[in-house]
Amino acid sequence: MRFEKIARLETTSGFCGLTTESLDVGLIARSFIPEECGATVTLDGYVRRFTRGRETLHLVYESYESMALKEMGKLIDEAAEHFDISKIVIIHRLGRLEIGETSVVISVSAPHRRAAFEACEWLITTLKQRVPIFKKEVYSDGEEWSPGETA
Amino acid sequence: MRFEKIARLETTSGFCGLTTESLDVGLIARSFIPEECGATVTLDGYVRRFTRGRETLHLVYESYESMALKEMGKLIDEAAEHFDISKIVIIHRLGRLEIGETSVVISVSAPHRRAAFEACEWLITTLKQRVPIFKKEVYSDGEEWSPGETA
Amino acid sequence: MELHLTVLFFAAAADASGLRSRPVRLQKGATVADVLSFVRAEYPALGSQRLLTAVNEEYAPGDRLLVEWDEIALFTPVSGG
Amino acid sequence: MELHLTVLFFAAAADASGLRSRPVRLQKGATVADVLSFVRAEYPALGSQRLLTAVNEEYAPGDRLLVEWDEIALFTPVSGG
Repeated sequence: MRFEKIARLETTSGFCGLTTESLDVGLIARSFIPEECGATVTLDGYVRRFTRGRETLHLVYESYESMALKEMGKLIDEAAEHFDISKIVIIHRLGRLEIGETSVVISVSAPHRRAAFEACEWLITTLKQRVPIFKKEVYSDGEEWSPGETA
Repeated sequence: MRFEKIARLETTSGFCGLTTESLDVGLIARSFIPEECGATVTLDGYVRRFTRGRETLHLVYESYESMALKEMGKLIDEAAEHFDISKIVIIHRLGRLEIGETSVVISVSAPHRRAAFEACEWLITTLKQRVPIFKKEVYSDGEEWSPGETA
Repeated sequence: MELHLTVLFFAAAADASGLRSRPVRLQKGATVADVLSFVRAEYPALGSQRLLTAVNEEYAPGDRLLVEWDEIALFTPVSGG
Repeated sequence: MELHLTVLFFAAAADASGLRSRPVRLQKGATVADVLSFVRAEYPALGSQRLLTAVNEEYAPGDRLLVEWDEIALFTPVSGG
């Protein structure tokens, strides 16, 4: 993963990005090590082989990229307002992904771990509800756009 | 970080280890990508510059290693019993650590992210209460063994 | 007077319309709901599936009044993560 | 009859005793609490600090009865993470 291949948006509390390159969880998790912090909580979401009993061959993610970046930026700002955290990074992958490949990484650094856990979980839940990214599941017997998680 | 330099204990639900080498968060986070899982939550704990208003120069961790490995193994088994998770890795670093260096990584893979967040937070909280590892804070004006978190 | 609008389609909405984007002209005073009615009539394959709407990269409700050169995006519920 | 025991000291307890480990002989029937009394008497620098106790790598309470060759570990509250 090269950071220069990522469409990025910076905010005062971190940054978000979209890329078709494979994601490096460790690199993202360690983007920020603020001196006032002692913990970073990182969510690594990846492609599951089985969804609702069907076997996935691979996934394809597409996105309304300009709006998705703005929405991810808003999530960062809202999380920074609601939780006592220092920095947030959200990177989502686009294009074709194989089983086990990382689709999204959300990393939250905080002075105290409780806030990092809470913010990270809120961010992934809200990202799945709001950010215009779309997952197509390709099965052995067909393909379909995922219905997503209900809000 | 080389996995062969780690004193390890394997359990049916993952493994734990102690090492004096620097920890690679990404490598640990991706130790297991179970096919039934879609998410891994990883806690990266690192050395804060300021603790209770004093500036830390560096830390030294020591441990009752044989017992610490057993206790970490028990934490993994207990978490696997109480939470719907698939795999857990806990690696703690020992020896001298500089500001910003990772002291502990706890990584939990689960079919659903909720259980991964819960188990990861329970594991770090319980590790801090139970596992015989000891942190010495070295300040500019002296040093002291950390009192730890009260249970 | 007519408004010059652009409509963007994503994911299932793009598959159903066969398009990624197209220009649309509607009367001044048109709303997001009018765009939806227009595209549902033009592309019956969209069926009755629920569509989310955004104007100029921000979510917008059906009663949002459109102005010249607005860009309206249509997509089914999101499924990132 | 006397028991052959080994006592291990960690962290602040090691600093206070100046030792990492030492053999201790106590009468049969001795408990973890007896080991604590013994070392607190031998090493006044331990003061009144709270000490956790383990026998053979498992936490053990004060009334735990010791047997030949038991290894007793003493340490102040843990602070890993």
